[in-house]
Amino acid sequence: MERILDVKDLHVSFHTYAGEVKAVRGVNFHVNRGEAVAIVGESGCGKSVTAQTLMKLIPMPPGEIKKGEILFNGDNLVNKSNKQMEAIRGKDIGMIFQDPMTSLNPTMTIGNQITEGLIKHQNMSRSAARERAIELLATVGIPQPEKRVEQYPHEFSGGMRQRAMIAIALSCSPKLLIADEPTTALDVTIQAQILDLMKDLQKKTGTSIILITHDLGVVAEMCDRVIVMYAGKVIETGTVDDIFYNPQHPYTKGLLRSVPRLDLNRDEPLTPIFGTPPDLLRPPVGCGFTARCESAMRVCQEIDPELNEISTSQRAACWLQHPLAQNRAGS
Amino acid sequence: MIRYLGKRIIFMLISLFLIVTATFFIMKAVPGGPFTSEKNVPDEIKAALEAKYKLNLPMHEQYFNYLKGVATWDLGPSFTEKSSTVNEMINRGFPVSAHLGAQALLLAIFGGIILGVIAALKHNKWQDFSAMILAVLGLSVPSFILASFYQYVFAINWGLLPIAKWEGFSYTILPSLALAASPMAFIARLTRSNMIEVLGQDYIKTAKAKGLHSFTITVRHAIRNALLPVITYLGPLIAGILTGAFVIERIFGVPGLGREFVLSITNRDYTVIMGTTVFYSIILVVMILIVDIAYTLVDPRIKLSDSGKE
Amino acid sequence: MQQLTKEHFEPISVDLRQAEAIKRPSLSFWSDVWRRLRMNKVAMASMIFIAALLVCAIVIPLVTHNDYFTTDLAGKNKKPSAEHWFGTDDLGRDVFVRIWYGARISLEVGLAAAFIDLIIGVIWGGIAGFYGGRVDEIMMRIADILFAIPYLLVVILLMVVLEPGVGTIIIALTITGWIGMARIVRGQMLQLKNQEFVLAARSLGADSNRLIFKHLIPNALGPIIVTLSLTVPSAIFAESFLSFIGLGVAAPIASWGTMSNEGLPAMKYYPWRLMFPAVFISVTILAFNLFGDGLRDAVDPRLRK
Amino acid sequence: MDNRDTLIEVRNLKKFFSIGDNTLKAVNDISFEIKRGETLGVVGESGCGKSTAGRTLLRLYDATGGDVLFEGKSIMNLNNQEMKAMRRNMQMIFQDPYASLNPRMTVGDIIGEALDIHGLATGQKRKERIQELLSLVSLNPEHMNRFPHEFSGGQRQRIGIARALAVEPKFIVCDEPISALDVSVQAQVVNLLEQLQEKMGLTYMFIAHDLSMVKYISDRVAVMYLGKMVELADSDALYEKPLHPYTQALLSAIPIPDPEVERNRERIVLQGDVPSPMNPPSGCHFRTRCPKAMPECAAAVPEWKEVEPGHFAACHLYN
Amino acid sequence: GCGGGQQATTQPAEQPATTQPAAPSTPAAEAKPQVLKMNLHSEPPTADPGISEDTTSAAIIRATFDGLTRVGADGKPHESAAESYTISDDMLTYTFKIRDAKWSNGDPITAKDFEYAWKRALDPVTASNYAYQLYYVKNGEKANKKEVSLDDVGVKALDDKTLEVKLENPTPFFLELTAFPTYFPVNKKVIDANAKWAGEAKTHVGNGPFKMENWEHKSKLVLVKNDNYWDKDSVKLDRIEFSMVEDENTELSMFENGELDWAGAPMSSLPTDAIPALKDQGKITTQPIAGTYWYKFNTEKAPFNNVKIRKAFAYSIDRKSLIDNILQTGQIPATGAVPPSMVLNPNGYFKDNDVDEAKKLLEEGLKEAGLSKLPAITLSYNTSEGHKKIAEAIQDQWKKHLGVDVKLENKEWKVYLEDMHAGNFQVGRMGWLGDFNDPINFLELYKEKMGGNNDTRWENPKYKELLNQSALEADPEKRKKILADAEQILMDDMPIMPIYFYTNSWVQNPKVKGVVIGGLGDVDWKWAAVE
Ligand SMILES: Nc1ncnc2c1ncn2[C@@H]1O[C@H](COP(=O)(O)OP(=O)(O)OP(=O)(O)O)[C@@H](O)[C@H]1O
Ligand SMILES: Nc1ncnc2c1ncn2[C@@H]1O[C@H](COP(=O)(O)OP(=O)(O)OP(=O)(O)O)[C@@H](O)[C@H]1O
Ligand SMILES: [Mg+2]
Ligand SMILES: [Mg+2]
Repeated sequence: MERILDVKDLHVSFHTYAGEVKAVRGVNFHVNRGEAVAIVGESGCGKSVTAQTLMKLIPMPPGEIKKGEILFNGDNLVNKSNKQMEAIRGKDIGMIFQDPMTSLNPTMTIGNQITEGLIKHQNMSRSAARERAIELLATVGIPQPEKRVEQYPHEFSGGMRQRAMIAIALSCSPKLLIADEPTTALDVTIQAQILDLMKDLQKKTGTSIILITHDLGVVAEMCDRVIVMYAGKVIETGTVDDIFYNPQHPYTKGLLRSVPRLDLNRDEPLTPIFGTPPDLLRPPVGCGFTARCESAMRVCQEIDPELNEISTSQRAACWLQHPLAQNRAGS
Repeated sequence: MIRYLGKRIIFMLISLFLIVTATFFIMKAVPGGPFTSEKNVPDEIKAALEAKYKLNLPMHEQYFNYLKGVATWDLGPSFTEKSSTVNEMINRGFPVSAHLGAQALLLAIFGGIILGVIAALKHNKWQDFSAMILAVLGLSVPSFILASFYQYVFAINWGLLPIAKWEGFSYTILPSLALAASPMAFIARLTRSNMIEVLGQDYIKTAKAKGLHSFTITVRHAIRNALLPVITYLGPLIAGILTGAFVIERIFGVPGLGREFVLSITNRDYTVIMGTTVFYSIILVVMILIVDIAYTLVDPRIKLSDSGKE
Repeated sequence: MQQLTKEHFEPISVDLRQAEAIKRPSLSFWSDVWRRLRMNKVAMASMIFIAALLVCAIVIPLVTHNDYFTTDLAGKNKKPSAEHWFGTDDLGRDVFVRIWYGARISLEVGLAAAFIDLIIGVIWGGIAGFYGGRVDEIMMRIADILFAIPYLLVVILLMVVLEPGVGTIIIALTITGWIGMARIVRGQMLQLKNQEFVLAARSLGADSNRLIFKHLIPNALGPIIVTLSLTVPSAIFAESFLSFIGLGVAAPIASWGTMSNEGLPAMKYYPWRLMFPAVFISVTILAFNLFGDGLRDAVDPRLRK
Repeated sequence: MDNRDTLIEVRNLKKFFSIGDNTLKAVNDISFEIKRGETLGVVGESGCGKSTAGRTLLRLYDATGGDVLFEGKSIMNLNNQEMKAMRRNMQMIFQDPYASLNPRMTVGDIIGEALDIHGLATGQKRKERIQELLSLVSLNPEHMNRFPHEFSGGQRQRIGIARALAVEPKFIVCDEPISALDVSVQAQVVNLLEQLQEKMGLTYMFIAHDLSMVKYISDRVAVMYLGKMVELADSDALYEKPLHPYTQALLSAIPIPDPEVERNRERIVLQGDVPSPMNPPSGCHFRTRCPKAMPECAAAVPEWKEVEPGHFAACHLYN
Repeated sequence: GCGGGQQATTQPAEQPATTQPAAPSTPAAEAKPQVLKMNLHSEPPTADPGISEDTTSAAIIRATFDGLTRVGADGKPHESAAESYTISDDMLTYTFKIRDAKWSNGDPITAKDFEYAWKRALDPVTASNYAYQLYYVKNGEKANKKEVSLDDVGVKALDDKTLEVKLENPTPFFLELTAFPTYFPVNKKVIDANAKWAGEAKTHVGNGPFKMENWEHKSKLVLVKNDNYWDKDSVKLDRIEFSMVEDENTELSMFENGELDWAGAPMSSLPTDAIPALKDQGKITTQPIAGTYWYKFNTEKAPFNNVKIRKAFAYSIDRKSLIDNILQTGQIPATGAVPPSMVLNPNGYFKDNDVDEAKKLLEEGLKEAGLSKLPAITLSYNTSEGHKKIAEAIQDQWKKHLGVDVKLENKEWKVYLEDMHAGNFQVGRMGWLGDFNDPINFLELYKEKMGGNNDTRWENPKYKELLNQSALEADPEKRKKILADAEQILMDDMPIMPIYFYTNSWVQNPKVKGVVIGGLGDVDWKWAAVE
C-alpha cells in the first residue's frame, strides 16, 4: 500500500515563560492512501500539536519542530518554506477543526470563506468559485445552498457550521484530510450526520483521513487503523480490531475499560484510570504512564520503552512486551 | 430597527435636555458674568447691557428662553463678539474644526491601526517594542509640546511647512499631526492587543489551513475582527476631535470651534457656552449612535436591539 | 544501552496519591504574579525606575543644598552645570531641585487620581454592568451627561467652592476621570457576569456585593490595570492645566506639567527648562505603561503556565 | 423505589428569555418529580434547555411560570433570607470545571466561601472542614492553598463537588459534570458521585448528553427536546424500549466503542438540524426531523402522558 | 486698563511715538503695491465704533473711520473729518465744520452722521460699554441713564456741514476725545438697512483711510486703501493684511520667518523668554505707555490695616531688578501712582528697594498692631505666566527682606475680579491703563471707598477733598499741584503699592515706517508705509 504520509521521530516543543513544553516527543506513524487513521489519547497528549505540525500550523515561536521528518508524498515538509507550505495547505492537505463555533470567521460570509481557497489554489474566477461553493454546500448536505452562501456563520447551527468547515476542507479535493475532533462539540444526532457525511465523502473521493478524537465509539465507527498517544508519544498502534479486541498497552486497556457501555450494570463501579497525565513541562523519565500504571515495574521508571511489533499490524511501547516481563503480563 | 432608533433618539433627547440644564445652572453659579470687567462700568450701563441681552429676567425665564432657543436652533448673540451670533460662530468654526479633526482622525485611525497591526504581527519582536514605545510616547508627550516641537522642526528649522494660519492644505498638516498623536497612540495600543487576541483565534488557523498568504489573512480575517473594540472607542473620540482642540487651534492659529469652547467660558459668554455645549453634546450623542450602528455593519452578529447589544 | 536484568522487571506499587501530587511549588496568587512579573525584564526595569523615582522625590529635596523657591535673578537661565545640574529657570531657581519637588506633586496627583478613579470607576461600572438593564442604562447615561458638561466650567465652580491645593486638584481630576474606568469595568462585568463561577457563587447563596467585589472585579484586573496606567499620565497633564487655572498647588512650587508649560516658550532659547520636565514626564509615563502591561500579563491566568 | 418519598416536585416549569423583540422558550412547561435518594438523568441535544431547567429549578434564574416544591414547600416565593437558607438544601455542580472555579481564589477559599456565606464554620474549624471536604473528594487536603489552575480537569471537577457538598445539601443538580473531562477521568468523577450518594443519601438531577453515562448513573431518565420534555422513564425501560422517535434516534446515534457492533449496526440518522428555539415548529417540535411524522403532528402539541406505568411520553403516536 | 487677562482700552493720548516719519512716496514704491502684514492676535469683537471697547477693535476702527480729529505723529489732535472748529469762550460749546468727504460707499459725510452716531452710542438700547466717553457732552450721562431724552443731548447738526456740541464742563482734552472711536460717525442709512452691517466686510462702511475688503472671521482681515478718503494722498499703504494668531510664540516665529512685518505690542506681546535674544539682536523697540502695574492691599484686613506694614511691604521690593531680569523691556520702576507721561512728581514718593526703612517700618507696624511676628500673607494674582513670575520674585524678596512667609494664590480672571471687588484678598495684583491722558484718571480710582475700581477699601477725606478741588481748578499748574498733593496722600497711606509703569515693546520689519502709536498704546496706520 502506498504511504501518503510518513512521520518519523517528530519532536515538537513550545517555549513558554515556564520553560520548554515538550508537546510531541518522538512520534512515528504513517497513513496509507485511502485510509482512515484515528489518533486517540487523553486531552493534552499532543494530538492536535501533531496534527497541526503536519501542516506546519503551530505558531512559531513559541512552537518549534525540534527534530524529525514529515514525508508527504515523499517530500519532507519540515524543510519547506512558508511560501511552499501555503501551496500545500488547503490544496493537498485539508483540515477540519474541533470547534465549529470558533473556527469560522464571524464577520465573513460562509461563501467567501469557501471561495478563498478555491481562488487561491484553483485560480478560479470569483463567480466560478461561488458556483463551486454552492455545489460544495449542497454536497455536504446544506439545504438551500444558494441562500446560505451569503449568510454569516452565526446564522448557521453548529452542525451546519461543521459541514461548512468540511466543505472548506474538501474544496480543493485534498489528498489528505486531517480532522481534529470534528464532532466533539456536536450533539450525538448531529455527530452521526457528520460522521456519515465524512464516510460518504471518503468513499467517493478516496481521500486519506486522519481523525483525531478521544471518543472510542467514533473510532470504532469510522476508522481502519488507530494510533494511541500518551504524553507526547505514540504508545500503541494497530488496526481497529487489534486495538479494541487485543489491546497491549495498559493505557489502551484502561481507556477501553473506563468507557461505560450501555450494557453495563449500575451496581458495578466504573474502572477509571487513576491519576493525571504527566506535565509535559517536565516530562517523566521512563514511560510516561508509569505513575498511573497498575503493572508498573522498576524499569518503567527508568527507561522509556520503544514501539515493539506485536503483529504485522500492531505495535506497542510497553515493557510488559519485553521477554523478561512476559511472566508478569498476566498478573 | 425603526423602533430601536426611535427609542435611542428619545434617550438622546433626554440626555441633551439634562446636559443643557446642568450646564445652564452651573454656568449661572460660576462667579463673574459677561460684563464683569476690570473697569467697572456704571450700574446704569450694566443694567442696559443686561436688559439688552435679557439677563435681567428671572433665572427660570432665562432658562426657558434658552431652551426655546435650543429647540428652534437660534442660539442668540455672542456677548463678546458683538458682530456674531452663536449660530454664525458654530457655522464658521465647525467646518474648520471638522476638517482638521477629520484629517487627524484619518491619520490616527490609519496610523494607529497600522502600528498596532505591525506590533501584533511581530509580537514581542523589536518592531513590536518600537511601535509600542512610539505609541506610549504619543500618550506621554502633551499635545502642546508636540505642536510647538513640530512648528520648530518642520516650519522654522526646515521651512517645509507653514508655521500657522489656515489657508490651504499645507497649513493643515502640522496641526493634524499634533492632534492625531494621542488618539493614534491609543488606537495603536488597542489594536495591538485585539490583534494579538484575534490572531490566536481558531478561525485564523482555519484561514492558514486554507493556504492563504499571511498578508491576506491579516487583511481579510484579522483586522476587521480586531477593529470591533476600536469602534466603540471612536464615538467620544470623534465628537471630541471634530469639535476642536483648543490648544492646537491656538498654537496654529486655526479658526476652529475649540477656541470658542474655552474662550466662551473664560469670557462668561453665556450664549456661546451654551451653544457650543449643546452642539458638542449633539455631536457626541449622535456619534455614539452612529458608532453603534456602524458596529452592526462591521459585525454581522450584532443586531440593533435593546438587549442584544452590550 | 543499559543491560536489563530481571530486577528491572519487579513490579512496583503505585501510590495513587502520589500520582496526583502536584510537582510545582505552591504559590499564592500574588506570589505567582510576582514570580511572573519578575521574569518580565521590561516590567521589572520600569518598576525599579518608578521606585527609584519615588525614593528620589522623597530624599533629594531633603539633602540638597539648593531649594525650589530661592530666586537668584542674576543667575537666571543658566545652562546645566556642576552647580546646577539641570540649569536654572527664569528666576534663577535650580531646575534639578524643582524637578524633584515637582515629582512629589506630579506623582502624588497622578497616583492619587488614578487610585480614586479606580475606586469610583470600579464601583460605578461594576454596579452598572452587574445589574445591567435599566440600572445600567441610567448609570451610563449619567456618565455620558457628566462627560458632556463643559469641564472648565465645572472646574471654575470648584475653584470657588474649594481651597486650592493637591486635594482640590485630585477632586477636580476625579470628577470626570472615573468615567473611562467605569466604562471599561462595565464592559468587563457584562462579559464576566455570565461565567459559571459567578453562577456557582450565586448558587451558594452569595449576595450581589460578594459577587461583584470578590468574584467579578478581581477577574477584570487586566483591563483595569491597563486603564489605570493610562489614567496616571492624563492626571499628570491635567494637573498642570488645573494648577494654571488656579486650582492646584501654589507657586513657587511647580509640578512637572507646570514646569513644561513654563518651559515651552523657552524651547528655542533655554531648552533645558522644557527638556528636563518633559523627559521626566515621558519616561515616567512610559514606565507606568510598561509596568502596567507587564502586570496585566502577570495577573492574567490564561497566560499562566 | 416507589416507597421513597418525593423530594422535588416540578410543576409546569417555564423559563423564557426575551432576546430583542423575540421570546426564546428555553424551558417550556415541564413537569416531573424526583424521589429522595434517586438520580434523575436528563438528556437532550445542546440548547434544548437542560441547563436552564436545572438552573431555574434552583432559582438561579427566575422562572417565567410554574412551581418547584422542595419537600412539599414551594421555593418560588421565598424571600432573600429564606432562599439563602434554602440554598443549603440544593446545590449545583457545573459543566465546565475551568470556568466554574474563580481563577483568583484559592481552593480553600472557593470551598470555604460556602461556609462563610452560611456562617457554618470559622477559623480553625473552617480550615478543618475544608480539609475534610477535600479528603472526601479524594484530594490532598494540603492543597487548600493552591489555585484552580494548578489542578487538572478531573481534580477541578472534584473541587466543584466539594464546594457543593460544603453546605451539606440534600439535592444536587449535576449539570454535565463530566462532559468536559477525558474519558479516562470521567469514570473517577462518576464513581465519586455514586459513592457520595450512597454515603449521604444525596438526590441528583444528572444532566448530560452522553447517553451511556446517563444510563449508567440514573434511576430514571428524562429526554428533552427544544424546551419540552418528550419522554421520561426508568432508565432500563427507556433504553430497552424507547417510545418517542427522538429518543430512538438518540439512542441509535450513540457510537459504540466496538468495531464489530458498529459494522453491523443499523442507525437512524436524523435529517436536518435542530430548529431555532426562537421559532420552533408548530405542534410537535420534533416533527421536522421525525422519520414518523404525521399530519397531526403539525396541528397539535402532543400531550404529556403516561403511556405505560411510570413511562411518560409526549408523542402523537401514542394518542 | 489692565495688564490682566483682558484687553486694554485705548484712547488718544499725547506724545505718541512714531516709527520714524514716512518718507515721501517714491516712484519705486508705487510700482509695487505696498502691503503691510500684521497679526491681530484675536478676532476684533466688532468694527462698529459705537460699541467698540477694546484695543483690537479700536485699531481696526481707527483705520476704517475718521473722527472729527485725528491724533498725529506729534501726539496732538488735528482736524480730520472736521475741516475746522471753533470753541466758545466759556469752553462749553464747540462748533465743527465738517469736511466735504464721502463714505466708503460714496455717500456724503454730513454733520448728521456725527449727531446720529453719538446719540446712538448714548442710547441705552445700544448698550454701549463706552458710552461714558460721551458723558462730557451735555446731558450725555443723563440720557444714557434714561433721565432725559436723547433729544436733550448737547450735540446737534446745525446743517449738513456744521456740528454744534455743548459740553457739561469745560473739558480741556475734549478735542482729543473726538479722535476716540466712540465719537466717530456712522452711516445711518447703512445701519438702518442692516443691523449687522459691521460684522462683514461686504456691508461695512467707514470714512477712514482704509476700507474693509475681506473679513474671514477668526482667520484673517484685509484692509485696502479707501479712495473716497479725503486725505488719500497721505495714505501710502495699499493693503493691510491681518492674520489672527493668538499664540505669541507662533506670532514671533511667523515674524522671524518673514510672514509678518510686526510682532508684539500693541496688539499682542512678545514672549518673555525671547526678549534677551531679541534685545541682543537689537531688534526690539520699546515705548512707555500710560499705565501702572500695582498691588492692592485690602486695608480692612489685618495686617494690612496698618499703614506702616503696608509701607514696609511696598518699600522692600526691588523693582529695578524685577524689571531688569523678569520684564526686561525697559519698564520704569513705579514709586508713585501716576505714570510718567502725566507725571505729577518726577522724583517719586519713596525709594525703590529701601530695605532698611522697610524693616524699621515693619517693626514699628508690628508693634502698633500688637503682633510679634507677621502671620503668613496671601498674595493673589490672576492666572498668567507673567503675573506669576513677578509674584514669585516678590514673594522671595519679601521673604528675604522682611522674613515674611507669603503664600501665592492664583485665580481665573473673572473669579479674581469678583473676589477683588468683594474685598476677598489680602494683597492682590491689578493694573491700570489710562483712558485719557490726565492724572485724574488714575487718582480718581481711589476716591470712593466702594468705588467700582478701588477694591482696597481705603478712603481718605482729605484726598477726596483735593480731588473735588481739582475739578474746579481752572489753572493747570495749580491743578497739578493739588493733584500732586493728593498723590502724596495716596502714597503716604499706601493702599496700593505701585510696581512699575508699563511699556510697549515690539519687533518690526525695518522697512515699515510711519506707524503711529499713541501714549495709551493706540495704533494708527494712516501714515504707515513699507519701503
Ligand atoms: N501554543 C502553545 N504553547 C505552549 N504549549 C502548548 C501550545 N500548544 C499546545 N501546547 C501544549 O502541548 C501539549 C499538547 O497539546 P495538544 O493540543 O496537542 O493536546 P491534544 O491532545 O490535542 O488535547 P485535546 O484533546 O485537549 O485537544 C499540551 O500540554 C499543551 O499544553
Ligand atoms: N441567559 C440566557 N439568555 C438568553 N438565552 C439563553 C440564556 N441561557 C440559555 N439561553 C438559551 O436557552 C436555550 C437553552 O439553553 P440551555 O443552556 O439550557 O441548553 P442546554 O440543554 O443546557 O445545552 P448544552 O448541552 O449546550 O449545555 C438555548 O437556546 C440558549 O441559547
Ligand atoms: Mg486537541
Ligand atoms: Mg448546558
